[in-house]
Amino acid sequence: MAEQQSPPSRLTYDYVTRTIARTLGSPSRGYFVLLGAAVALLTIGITTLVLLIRYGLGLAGYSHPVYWAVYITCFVFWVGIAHSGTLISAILFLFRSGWRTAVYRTAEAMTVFAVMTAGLFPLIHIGRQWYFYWLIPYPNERGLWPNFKSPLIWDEFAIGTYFTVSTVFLIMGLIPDIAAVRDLATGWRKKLYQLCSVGWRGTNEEWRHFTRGYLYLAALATPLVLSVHSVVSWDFAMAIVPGWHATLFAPYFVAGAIYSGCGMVITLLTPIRKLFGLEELITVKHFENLAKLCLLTGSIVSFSYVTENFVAWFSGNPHERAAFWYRAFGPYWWASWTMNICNGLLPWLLWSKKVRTNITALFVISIFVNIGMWFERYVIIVVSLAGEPYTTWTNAVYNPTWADWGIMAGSFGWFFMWFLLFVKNFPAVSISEVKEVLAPPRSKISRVHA
Amino acid sequence: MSNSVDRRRFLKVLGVTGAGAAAVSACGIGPEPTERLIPYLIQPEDQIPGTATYYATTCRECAAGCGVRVRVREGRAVKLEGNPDSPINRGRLCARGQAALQGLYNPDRVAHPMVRNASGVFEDIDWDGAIQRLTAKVREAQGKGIVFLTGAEQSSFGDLVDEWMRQVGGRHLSYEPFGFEALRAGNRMAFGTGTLPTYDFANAKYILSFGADFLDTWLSPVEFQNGFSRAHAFDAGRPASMSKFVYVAPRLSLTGMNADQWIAARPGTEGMLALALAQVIVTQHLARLPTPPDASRLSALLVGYAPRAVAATIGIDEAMIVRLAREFASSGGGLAVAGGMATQSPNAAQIVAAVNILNYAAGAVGTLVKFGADLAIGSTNTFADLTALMSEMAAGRVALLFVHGANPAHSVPGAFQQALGKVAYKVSFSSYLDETAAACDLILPDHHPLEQWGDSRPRAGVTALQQPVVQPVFDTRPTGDVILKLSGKTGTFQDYLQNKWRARHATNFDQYWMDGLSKGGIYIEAPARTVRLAPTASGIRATAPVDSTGDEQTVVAFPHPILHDGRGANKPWLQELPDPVSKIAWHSWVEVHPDTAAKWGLATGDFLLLKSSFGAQKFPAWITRSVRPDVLAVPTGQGHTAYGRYAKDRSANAFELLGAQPNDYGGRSFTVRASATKTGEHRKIVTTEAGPRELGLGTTEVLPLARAKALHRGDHPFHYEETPEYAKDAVEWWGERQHEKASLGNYRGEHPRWGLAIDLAKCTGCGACVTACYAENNIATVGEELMQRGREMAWLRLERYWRTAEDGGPQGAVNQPMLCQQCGNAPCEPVCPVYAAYHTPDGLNAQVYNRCVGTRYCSNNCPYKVRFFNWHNYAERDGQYDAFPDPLSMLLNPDVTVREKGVMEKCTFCVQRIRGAQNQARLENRNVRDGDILTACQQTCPSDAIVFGDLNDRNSRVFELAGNPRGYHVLAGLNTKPAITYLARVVAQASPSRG
Amino acid sequence: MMPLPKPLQEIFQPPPTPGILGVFQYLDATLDAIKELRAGGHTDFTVYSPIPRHEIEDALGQPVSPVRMFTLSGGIAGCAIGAWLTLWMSYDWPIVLGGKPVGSVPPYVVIMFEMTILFGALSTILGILFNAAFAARRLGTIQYDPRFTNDRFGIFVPADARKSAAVEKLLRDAGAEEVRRG
Amino acid sequence: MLRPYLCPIRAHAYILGPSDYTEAVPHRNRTTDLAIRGNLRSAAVVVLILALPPAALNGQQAQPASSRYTAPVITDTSSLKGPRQPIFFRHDVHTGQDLIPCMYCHSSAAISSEPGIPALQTCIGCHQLIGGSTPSHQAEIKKVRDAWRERKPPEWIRIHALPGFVRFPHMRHIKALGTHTCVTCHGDVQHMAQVSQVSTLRMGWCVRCHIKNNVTRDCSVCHY
Repeated sequence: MAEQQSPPSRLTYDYVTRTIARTLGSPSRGYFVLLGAAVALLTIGITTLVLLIRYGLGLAGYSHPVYWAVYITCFVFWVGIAHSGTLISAILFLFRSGWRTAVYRTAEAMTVFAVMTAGLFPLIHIGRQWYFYWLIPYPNERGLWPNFKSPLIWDEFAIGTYFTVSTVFLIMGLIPDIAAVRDLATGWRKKLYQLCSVGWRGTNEEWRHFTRGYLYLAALATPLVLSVHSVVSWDFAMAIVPGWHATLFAPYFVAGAIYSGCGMVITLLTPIRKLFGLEELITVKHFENLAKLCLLTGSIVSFSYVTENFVAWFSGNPHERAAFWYRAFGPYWWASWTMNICNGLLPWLLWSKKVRTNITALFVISIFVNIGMWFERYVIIVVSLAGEPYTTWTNAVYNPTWADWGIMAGSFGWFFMWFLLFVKNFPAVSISEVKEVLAPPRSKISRVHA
Repeated sequence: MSNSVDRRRFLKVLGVTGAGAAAVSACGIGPEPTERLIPYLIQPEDQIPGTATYYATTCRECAAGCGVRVRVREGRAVKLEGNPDSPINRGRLCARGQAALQGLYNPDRVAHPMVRNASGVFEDIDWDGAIQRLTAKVREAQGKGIVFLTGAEQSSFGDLVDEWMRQVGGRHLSYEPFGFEALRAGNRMAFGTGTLPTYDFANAKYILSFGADFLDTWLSPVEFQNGFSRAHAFDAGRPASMSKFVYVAPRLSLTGMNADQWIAARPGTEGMLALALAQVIVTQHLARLPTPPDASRLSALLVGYAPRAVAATIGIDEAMIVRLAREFASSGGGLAVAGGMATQSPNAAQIVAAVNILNYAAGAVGTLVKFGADLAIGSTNTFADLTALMSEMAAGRVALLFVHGANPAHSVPGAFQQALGKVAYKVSFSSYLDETAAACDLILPDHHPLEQWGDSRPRAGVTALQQPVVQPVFDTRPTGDVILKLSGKTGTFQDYLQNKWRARHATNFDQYWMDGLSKGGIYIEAPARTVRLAPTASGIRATAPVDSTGDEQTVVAFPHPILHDGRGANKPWLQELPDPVSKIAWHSWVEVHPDTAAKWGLATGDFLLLKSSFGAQKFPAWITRSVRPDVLAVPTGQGHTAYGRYAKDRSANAFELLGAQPNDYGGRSFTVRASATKTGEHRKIVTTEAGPRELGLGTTEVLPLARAKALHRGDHPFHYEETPEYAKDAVEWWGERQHEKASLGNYRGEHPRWGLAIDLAKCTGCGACVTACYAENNIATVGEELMQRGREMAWLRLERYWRTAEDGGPQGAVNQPMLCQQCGNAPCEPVCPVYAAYHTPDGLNAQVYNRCVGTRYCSNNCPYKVRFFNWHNYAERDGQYDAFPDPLSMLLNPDVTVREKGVMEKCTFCVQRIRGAQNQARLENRNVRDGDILTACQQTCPSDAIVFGDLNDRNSRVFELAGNPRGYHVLAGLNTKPAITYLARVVAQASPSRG
Repeated sequence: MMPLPKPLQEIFQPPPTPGILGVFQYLDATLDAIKELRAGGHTDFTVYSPIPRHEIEDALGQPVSPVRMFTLSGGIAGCAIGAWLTLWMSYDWPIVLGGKPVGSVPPYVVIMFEMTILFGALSTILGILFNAAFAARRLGTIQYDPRFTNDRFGIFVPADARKSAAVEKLLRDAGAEEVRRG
Repeated sequence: MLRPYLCPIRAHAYILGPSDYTEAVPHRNRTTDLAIRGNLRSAAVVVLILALPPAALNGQQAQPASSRYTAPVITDTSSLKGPRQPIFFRHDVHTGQDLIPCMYCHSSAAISSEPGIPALQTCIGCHQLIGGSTPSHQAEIKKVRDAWRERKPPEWIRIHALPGFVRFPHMRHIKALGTHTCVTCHGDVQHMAQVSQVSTLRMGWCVRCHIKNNVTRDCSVCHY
């Protein structure tokens, strides 16, 4: 009887399951090339780190008074990347926006790995890396505790929480899907999935608790995602450095974070979609929605730029003015104008539906969004310090060295390594949730009967 | 290296085998060895473990002969401090004096006698062998010409040399690269005496310097700076506060930088100006005319120097001349000085003579210019004598040459080298392998002055005694002993010295001797000698030099204020201490006026090839308005071809440009004509000056004299001082917090609040405090490459901000010592995640090095940018960045932790001294008294600009100064509540314009 | 199945329960079956579905999951821990920083907030696992079909030999494409 | 490789006196203002020497004079705790049995941050006369005399060492607690045949005592 009652679209439950399960099939050579590249980058990073620890941070380009530079820039960059994931998975979940289902898994995985990456930087950039644990409140022989007034400790807690929560959130969402692939898999994979699926069978009891719990997790993750980047922004806003010390920072950073996050999602989804042939599931509509999100957040960011400068001028505070003048026309003009163009002007292309629906264009734009956002952090951190207008005597121009780039490369390697491993071993698109938005199979016959 | 000392042996010499090893290896990365404690055989009566002992001795870094106290801990000299008993430096010391320690513990010292073997390389030799060899040489050289070349030696050692030379039929020649021949010649012309008088700056009411850099290199800098600061400082209390200082020279030196007015007269016309001034004074009867014969002489020689006549030639307008003359005479205490190196043009003697005339006309001679207490350096041989010797040597009429305490091969490159080649046998007593020593056949390293007995007579009436304060570091021997041995005499130089002194004061000698030792010398007022115009005075003519022809430039070689003639070049402290004017460290430079630079398309850092008729050298350009457009200025001191790791092959040697011919007064000209060509090479100059301008955002404050005089206690002339409206309740809230604080844990009860007052009107920017800070706090020197990357660690830096006149040219500078302000609301504290930066009960902004993990957040949040990070392990033994290679590590202050890589460090008001004083006070059951604690910078400051004390003690000096209406807090608008009060610089101008 | 350690064994693989498993292709058919079963007085049957469907929940008429209690208590505990951590540790060794009070609440709010989220989330997870596992335990090991995670719905009705025939018929009528007895 | 050290230049690097030291005339002379400190010290020593007769010492000793402690005769030294010193110096004999106050040898402890270890001269002062009762004692004392003859002091092995970034001013503690309280940190030395470290000397240990005695816990008192 099946033929007469099959739903109109080819998108049957079975189709969905199999298409997504296919992405876990034996990897292509291209995949291994990518993975190899990632690992290579990671090795560079590790080597650099070892040298840093042995010979001291001096190997990097720091110069008085620029005491934070590329490492912290990367830290903020990666934390920013991390944000859209939770946004898409949690906030859009609460808003019940159906389109998220196809993309949220990728975004969420990205979140987890980005936070993992970001979390490394504070440890790398401190002078005595082997004492990083002094930042943790653990009972010790000396009877000393960390200083909870320090934004760095807030960071530690925020990032730590964010990592834990987003990880469990990801794993929770994965369980039914793992169960699904478990039932198709064979060999060691089956064993793995059996373990990961903690015996999920999709009974009504399981679904009942699962859906509730998932709802609450989303409800917790939503304020968390807003708090995390606010806390990161306070690393700067709490300081008295002109260019940092602004009440605007929290919303400004959050918006920027989501902006860069969406950019990164697009950057990641485009190839995945191609590689795994998920055009059916991840449609242009999804990209367009992401683009709209970019447009929104991007506009908030550019508005913040304007506000910053306006306030600097309007405040009449000579230090503030000097700082922003230096930012725009000082030795770092190139950096700040890269930032303004990539984050200020580029998103305006997205007003046109043509661009929004042209995936290649979106991909290119997303790359520039990432670059722009990296430079935003670079400008905020490095330029504000270099041009510190209080004691202009010490102003210095900072130039990154191989050590800076080495660690940065390493961070990309680290991130992509995990991400690639993930997409090959776990469903990169949520199986159950994609099904949820499909029409469930119904039988008119039985209705007639009834 | 041939003279490198193998560690075990050197440690044996020091006798710190075990502990030394432990200390030193703990610097590196690796397990701590078991320490061994080696007791004394006999407890020295004056050594207490863990407690410093001070010994009075004499600084021999230059001829000024300042008295110093050496701080000795467990047999190591760890710090030099001025000796308050000495009438010369009155307990103050300059950067070069501070760095004497690095001469003592210099890693490049000659560790043992060395002889040049057949193949021409040095090989070790034992002392007895060396002395036998030398005795033979002396015997065979007798009659064939023996010469003993020393530095300025007005001392028993000098006498010994004289005696010995007489004995062997040789002669003793003393040579100083900067011999002030012009000064002597000028005095001879004017007063018929070739001696150098002492100048009483302290009581001068108006100071007029014709290129005499009396604050940095002229005669006795510390003494003069001390005097100058008394005269020039602003003190509302005194009636004629702040005597005006006018500087006449082609370039602004450290001295000129402190002038109220800079007159960039054409080089060589200074004499004319002086005579013109004198002419005005005499013709307008501004001063009491001297008695008849002189009066007629005066008016006779002043004819033809009417301002109108000479104004054009000098290059300043007539009115100015007249005004100067009026001010000078009417001040009732005008002092004019001349004869600096930078102005030592061929007619320098005439200039000095002219200035003497001016002093004489104004009646300064005898009151402020005191003959009688003559300076020792005046009795060194002139440059002419040296050139004579050189020609003798070249002619092969010198068979045996001894060199001690002089390095002519560097200061007279080429010529002396060649002449040296002609000498049969050359013996050096140098303790370093400098250019001259490197060219000698036998090196018998002398003890460092801190290791040996000696004395020095820097000026008549002052006999400074010099005693060994530490065990010899290397296998060296006092040259005095060597000479005595060679001359067949018995006993050591110590006996010789004592006999000399006994001869001077036989009765109750022991008492006399002990007195001398404890005071650091015998000081008596030398009888003044009145001088009158000499008949020769009428011959004084001030002529303008011939105009420059062709595209040749006037190049002025000036003595480096810190490296001097180059003797300081192998001391990392001095290399890393930026030049007070250019703020350039580790290399030399050429000062070019922007206009000239524009003409040649020159940017700062572009190399300029200067080619004089004597030699050529390349210097990176430093574009500055502090030099005349038609003059290029280069510092001496760098460009060593030997002398050690810190000095060798560093930049260019300015002496190369100078001629080796004496000029008519037997001196050396330091201004030459040279062609300047752009080589196209470029380098990043190593400077601490990054932001060239002080934005006028409340960092430095300047008051016009009139305004300053009008101020009363309680006035607040600076708007940044007032708490902004919006901060009012914040301030109240802060008060409450302080209340809460006083009831908590360590903070319970009454505590002092340590504070500092820095008088910008006194600070000259000489940099002594910076080096003192390095010495006291074990601050690492990072070297040229890292300093270029802004990694220098100077906890205390001197920010030099030009004050520009209406014409845009600089009118001196404001020098601001910038160090940790120990804020009451320190922004650096709350951001530290591990409490490494926190507030102590006594108001210090402490930094716990061993707790620091190195997030560097504190530095970002410090508006004063006075926190410094250990980018590398500068204390790692033999590490790539080792800042204390043996035996330099021996001068590390045991009371201060040496910081590891990855920790933040900063000034804490010499907390180790505070704690030491508190411990001592506790032992004596009393409280710490005001003045018990001197921070290193305060202790050494020659102009007494820094005062430390307890701000909660209403009777303390610092409290009184903090209430001074000139006082302000840097960036007070940030409500950081600094503990350092700066007293605004006061300038003679009506409208102070800030650069 | 992989062998599990003893306690987990008890939780995840309790002894099998006899009963009947119906496999459905269509959602509405499944719903019909559920209605029928409940009408037939069956309470403790289990419904399998590849996705959560409200129709099923409604048909089953289950109470709201108790997980929210876990979330709430976890959150409160976290907040309390955060407060204790910051304030007690500040006063344990009072150190003054930048003229600020030793225990200043505003900055500590951040810590408290983060701890609230952290503990809330973790206890939620525990809640889900605990409840789900508890349910599984209560029902014992029951028949399962891999298709349930793909595109099939299923109903398992525990039934002894007496009732089984009736149940089987009921399921078939409701439109089960396959019925298994075990 | 990662063992971090703040480089300590030990505050207690004792150096050999110059070989030409004679008791009377120091060949160098202190500057006047520091004479006081020197006098303090010698004064301290003199007082302590005068205080030698046991009667005067009872106050200083931990135990009453009545139960006089006699140091055991030790045949097997291998079982003793602590490192083996070049000379088997018996603290228990010297301070426990003969009741010589600590300050007699470690005289600078009361006036300086460092306790100091006695110069060989101090040992010889007594051991010129005291040759030792048992053969083993005589053997050890002979080492002292030989060392004195060869002007070659023994190299003691350090037992109580603090990291280089910690300052421990002995005089403050003795001033506050009294000269007999060395035992609180150094343990019951007067009954130790061979001295070994008894307290951890770690920060928590210091801090606990400071809390107990209600004295400052300010970091910059010890760390700078």
